[in-house]
Amino acid sequence: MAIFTNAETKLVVQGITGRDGSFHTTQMMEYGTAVVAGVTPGKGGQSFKGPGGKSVPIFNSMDQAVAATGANASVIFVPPPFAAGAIMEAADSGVALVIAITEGVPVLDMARAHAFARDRGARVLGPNCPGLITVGGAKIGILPGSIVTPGPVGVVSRSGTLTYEAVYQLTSVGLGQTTCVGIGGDPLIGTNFIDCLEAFEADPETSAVVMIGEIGGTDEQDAAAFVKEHMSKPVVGFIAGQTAPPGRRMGHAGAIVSGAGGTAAEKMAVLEENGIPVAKRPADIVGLVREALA
Amino acid sequence: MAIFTNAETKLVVQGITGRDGSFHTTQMMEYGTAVVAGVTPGKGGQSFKGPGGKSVPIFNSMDQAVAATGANASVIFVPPPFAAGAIMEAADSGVALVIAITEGVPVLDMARAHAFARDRGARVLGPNCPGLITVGGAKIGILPGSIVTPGPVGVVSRSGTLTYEAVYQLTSVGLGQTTCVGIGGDPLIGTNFIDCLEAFEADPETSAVVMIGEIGGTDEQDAAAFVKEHMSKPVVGFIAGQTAPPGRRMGHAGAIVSGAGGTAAEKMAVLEENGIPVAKRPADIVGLVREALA
Amino acid sequence: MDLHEYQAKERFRAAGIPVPPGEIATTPAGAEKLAEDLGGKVVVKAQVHSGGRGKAGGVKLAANPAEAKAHAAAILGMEIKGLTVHKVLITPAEDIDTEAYVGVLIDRATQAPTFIVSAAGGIDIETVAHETPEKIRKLTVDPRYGLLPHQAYWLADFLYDDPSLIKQTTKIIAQLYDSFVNSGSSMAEINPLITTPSGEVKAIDAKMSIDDNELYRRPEVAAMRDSSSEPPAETLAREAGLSYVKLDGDVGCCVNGAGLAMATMDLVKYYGGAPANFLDIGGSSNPDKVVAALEIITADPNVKSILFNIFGGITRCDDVANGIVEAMSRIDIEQPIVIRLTGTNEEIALKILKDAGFPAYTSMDAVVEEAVKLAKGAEA
Amino acid sequence: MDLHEYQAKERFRAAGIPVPPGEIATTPAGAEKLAEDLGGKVVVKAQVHSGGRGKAGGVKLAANPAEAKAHAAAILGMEIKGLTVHKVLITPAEDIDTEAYVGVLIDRATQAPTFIVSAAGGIDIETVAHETPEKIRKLTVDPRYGLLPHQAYWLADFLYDDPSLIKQTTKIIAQLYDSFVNSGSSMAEINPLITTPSGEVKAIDAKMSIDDNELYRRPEVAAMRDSSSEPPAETLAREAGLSYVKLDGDVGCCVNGAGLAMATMDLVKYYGGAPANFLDIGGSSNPDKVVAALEIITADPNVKSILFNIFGGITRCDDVANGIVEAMSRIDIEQPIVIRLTGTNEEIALKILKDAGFPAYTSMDAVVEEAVKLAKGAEA
Repeated sequence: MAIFTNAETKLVVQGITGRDGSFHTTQMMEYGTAVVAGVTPGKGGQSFKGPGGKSVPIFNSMDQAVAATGANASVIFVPPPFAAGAIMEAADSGVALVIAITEGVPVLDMARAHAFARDRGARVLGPNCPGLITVGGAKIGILPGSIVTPGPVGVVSRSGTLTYEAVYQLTSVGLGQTTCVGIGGDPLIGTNFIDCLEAFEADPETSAVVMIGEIGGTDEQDAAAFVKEHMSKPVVGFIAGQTAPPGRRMGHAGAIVSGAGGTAAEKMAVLEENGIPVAKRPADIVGLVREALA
Repeated sequence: MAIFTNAETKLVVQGITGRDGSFHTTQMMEYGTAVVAGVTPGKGGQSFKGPGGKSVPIFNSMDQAVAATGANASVIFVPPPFAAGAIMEAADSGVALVIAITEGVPVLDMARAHAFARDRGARVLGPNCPGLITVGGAKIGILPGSIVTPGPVGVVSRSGTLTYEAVYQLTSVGLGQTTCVGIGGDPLIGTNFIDCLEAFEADPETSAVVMIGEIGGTDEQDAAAFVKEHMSKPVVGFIAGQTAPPGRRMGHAGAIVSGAGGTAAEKMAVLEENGIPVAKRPADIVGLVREALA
Repeated sequence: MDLHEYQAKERFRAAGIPVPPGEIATTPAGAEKLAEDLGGKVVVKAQVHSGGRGKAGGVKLAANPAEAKAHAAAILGMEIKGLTVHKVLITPAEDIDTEAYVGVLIDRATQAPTFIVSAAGGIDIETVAHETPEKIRKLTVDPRYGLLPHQAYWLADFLYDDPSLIKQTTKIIAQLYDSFVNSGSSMAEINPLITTPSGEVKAIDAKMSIDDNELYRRPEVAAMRDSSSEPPAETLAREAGLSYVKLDGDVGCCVNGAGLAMATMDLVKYYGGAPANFLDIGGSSNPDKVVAALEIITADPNVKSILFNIFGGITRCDDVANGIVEAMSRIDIEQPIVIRLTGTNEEIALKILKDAGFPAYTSMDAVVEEAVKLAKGAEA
Repeated sequence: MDLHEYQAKERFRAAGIPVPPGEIATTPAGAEKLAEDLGGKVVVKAQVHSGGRGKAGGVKLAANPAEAKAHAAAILGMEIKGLTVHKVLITPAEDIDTEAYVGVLIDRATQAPTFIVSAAGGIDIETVAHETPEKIRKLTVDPRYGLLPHQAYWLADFLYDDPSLIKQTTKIIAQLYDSFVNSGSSMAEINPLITTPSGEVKAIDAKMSIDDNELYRRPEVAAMRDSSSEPPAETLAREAGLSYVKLDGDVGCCVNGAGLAMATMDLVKYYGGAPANFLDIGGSSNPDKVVAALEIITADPNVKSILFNIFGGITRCDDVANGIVEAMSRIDIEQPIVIRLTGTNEEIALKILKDAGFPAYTSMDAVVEEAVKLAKGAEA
């Protein structure tokens, strides 16, 4: 098993005919993800040519795709002006999991879209996230399938390539993963650290969790309190942005130290206080995980 | 007992210092209603002089009034531009019952206000309604206290003076009432016939119900189906507007026959089909109630 | 308040909906000139607040400006369901491939704006809904979110197969919703929404009803009221703060409260008469309102008798009685008047009325029966 | 994107918020003229995207136009936290009774716009929130409903006792929310919101940050960007589609991904060095982006060595390596460059780089250590 996805996951790709959507659909199918449908308004009735001669039907809308295929998850590659609408469409269609890869979605759009998804009972991952990969199962999003290997470690991160780095180092020493989740770097994200930690705690195959945070907000601090109170499994932390100056956005819209709050030093201290060993550099993650599993 | 109100009802009057608000506050207090607070923004700290030397504290806002007095119901006499806001303020303050007397509230404002009240779990009665009177208990709104008398009949109506007429005739022959509810003549009302019928069915003191409908919409038809399926107590009906021409609004914003739907004839037929005897004229209500109670 | 077609089209155009050009003419010569400007082949459309204009001969196709002039001459001044046509809209004749219906109104059951669309446009949507409900798609708009893009698409997708038509219509539906909300509307519809042989989607008829309760905050919409298009009595009633609807009978009714007013009309019929009107004077005992009500009722030449049915309620009956007596002293009325007054202080009220010489009753049935008898007596 | 005070005030004025008049001067003479127009006694305020203007001497009260001229002369050209002042706002000096704080921003925890108000205005709100949280009132706005009237009242009621001040402020708070939403803002604040001895409430300072993701649909806001007020390197980076933040160190960093870029900076410090910048080149292998990144990094005179840290991920490493090699062929660089490339096809990539003469690594630690050593060597 793993978190958020399983053997029953049937995926729709929203924006399947776009440049990113089509490229990553192929990647996901090559990894073995059950991509059952694509959605591009106006292209209903066409089909997407996947790897190995597989063909994916394209629909005009999520309701048509879900009605025809029984899909229960969607991944969103549509451009920013339409991304919040696509998330609401997905939530309205009844899928349980909506993974929004799109970067650059206006935050006020997301405030509404998140409220809508909550009203509809759908889990949103992202936006502006790399998605997730359940090792040996479904890969949804843009995480590279080549760097993971099966094993007992859950990984959750606000970052993309920094996650790859951490996973790559784990894999290179033989520490495999259950699920790797990128929750995204935006200020308003649908699934946060606590949601993932809770799921990893419940997942019988996960024995330890790596949590990769960064400056901005208090998600890591809240997660640390959650770990202390509710988790039996060991968690290892890393925080990026120790050298980031206050008041400046570091790439991610959410990665900004506002006034006195949200610094890396504060987060690292709070993690340690709550019993979460914090790696000083990415290369130290492997050692801490080994200790945790020992 | 009775419906929607009881001995624990503690009422706030929103717009207590206005012409209608102050007049009806006095009337309600004279009837015995526990008016515990008034709200008029900017007049907090003043007090309202009620009958018999009683004084009612005035607050700037509903949250202050509820915090200070433990009020659990409110009645709204504020002008139309502010009425939907007052309903949402009341629902937000935690009162369970919000009775909106104000006539002329824009319907799109009410669509939002009703959604908000549902989200907050507050019952709204009205707007554009005369309120309710629990005979011998609380009178909330503008129904004249002089025409009611205690007894076993519940009355629910979309109309004001037509309700007075029916209640007056019941009282004049000694058929007393439990609670008389005016649900209001607007297209979007918070509490409909079915809500009231359900409450009367559950109220041990009510033995029969008079339901006074009018043209427009399908509330009466829906109520008739409810009566047939869910009620053990007898219901007597009356429908106003048999002579109303199609497409014209008869005073109430909701009293309009649209195309083929919502005529009095249709409603009367549906009531009869569902076992509800329909009075041909107001004077026949008394006789039908007597038969029902026999 | 209903808008004329040309006014609804102005609102729609402002929201970006593709609506063909069109101008108003009030004379045949004006219609001819406009037809010339629009290229000759036009439609001449009566602007009245009434359905069934087409069947009544109020919509005509003109092949050239001379024909437009002739049609305008025939239509201007025409009566359609009691309303006189003062204006015609001159608009180019369009080539039509298909006709659909798109409308949005406030739905009581869901307490929200609700869209109805159908590919069977150009005809009465209620008939379609009743006889072939499978040709209708309905959508409730959650007022907390407004119309969402995928919902507009879902509606458009029901109407057409062609992606370009769906795309255009998705946009039009979103624009219609904006116009609906921004106009303070209770109903807005495009019927028909056409497609042309060149693949364009256009609104060639438009209807909009404004929620009267919105007018105070939408002066630009309130300014669209066209009093010339409604019966003068209704204009007077509105200005006096009364609800009045003219009917075809001969018993004038003056009642406080809409429900009681309807029940009074019904009781007139029950006793074999016919009500001349619906009139709700509200809860006030203000003599000015009573005077206005009586002026409106007596201006109707059909009225043979007048009945008051007042339930005192909170307002004290003696105040109302005094108001009626004072009002009566200010105008002359030929028709017999009978008055029923009951509720708080009714005894004092009845005495006031009797002293002033008016037949006064406490029973609704009695006063209605008497008013019907008086009207019949006047006929005989 | 941060707005200048005068720009935020324009947005606020458009929403109806009472903001005193004010104009921008770019020369001392212009400041003098504006001070004359405004009645003499004015405040001269540096327009830079930085807090702490007051402490830095960027805000001065002038008793007369001559003083305004002198202050403007001192302030124009001044550097505040590395930013040069090109504009001053000249605005009348106000009589102040009380100073409050009113702000709205996007709150991560509630995923909604959140208001913060405090009667302790004029000073840093975070300090107030931290030291005296009882002086703060917070309100989460449900994005499904927007700011409701009673919520605006609840906030205003926390600031004042006087009904007139509460009423004015309730309106200002509602207008601030409208301005926040209609500007596509992530933060809008009035600090201080003052009351005057005559009982008026006014916004005399204004801050607004725009969500960059909103700019595409708000051209009127996007047009407010003042490139002259930001370091030229950041303008270049933005135009090239790169995320760049200048820092004070000497190791230039070029990384793909924001999280990895931060971790790389941190690792530079871990090995005893100091990063010269944050720079995220994104996932592309486009040589143009690499060229732009190198131009920006090398324009910083502090930079002594340059390191690339690229995790191939979905993008193939050989593509990225080819991009780097091509970019290098297009510009001349004095500083030593070390490159780490790992992920898909890394062996091919390393060969490409070595063939082109660049030291190539697969370990992040090794490349960072080397870059720090090179920077220190250059110093020695």
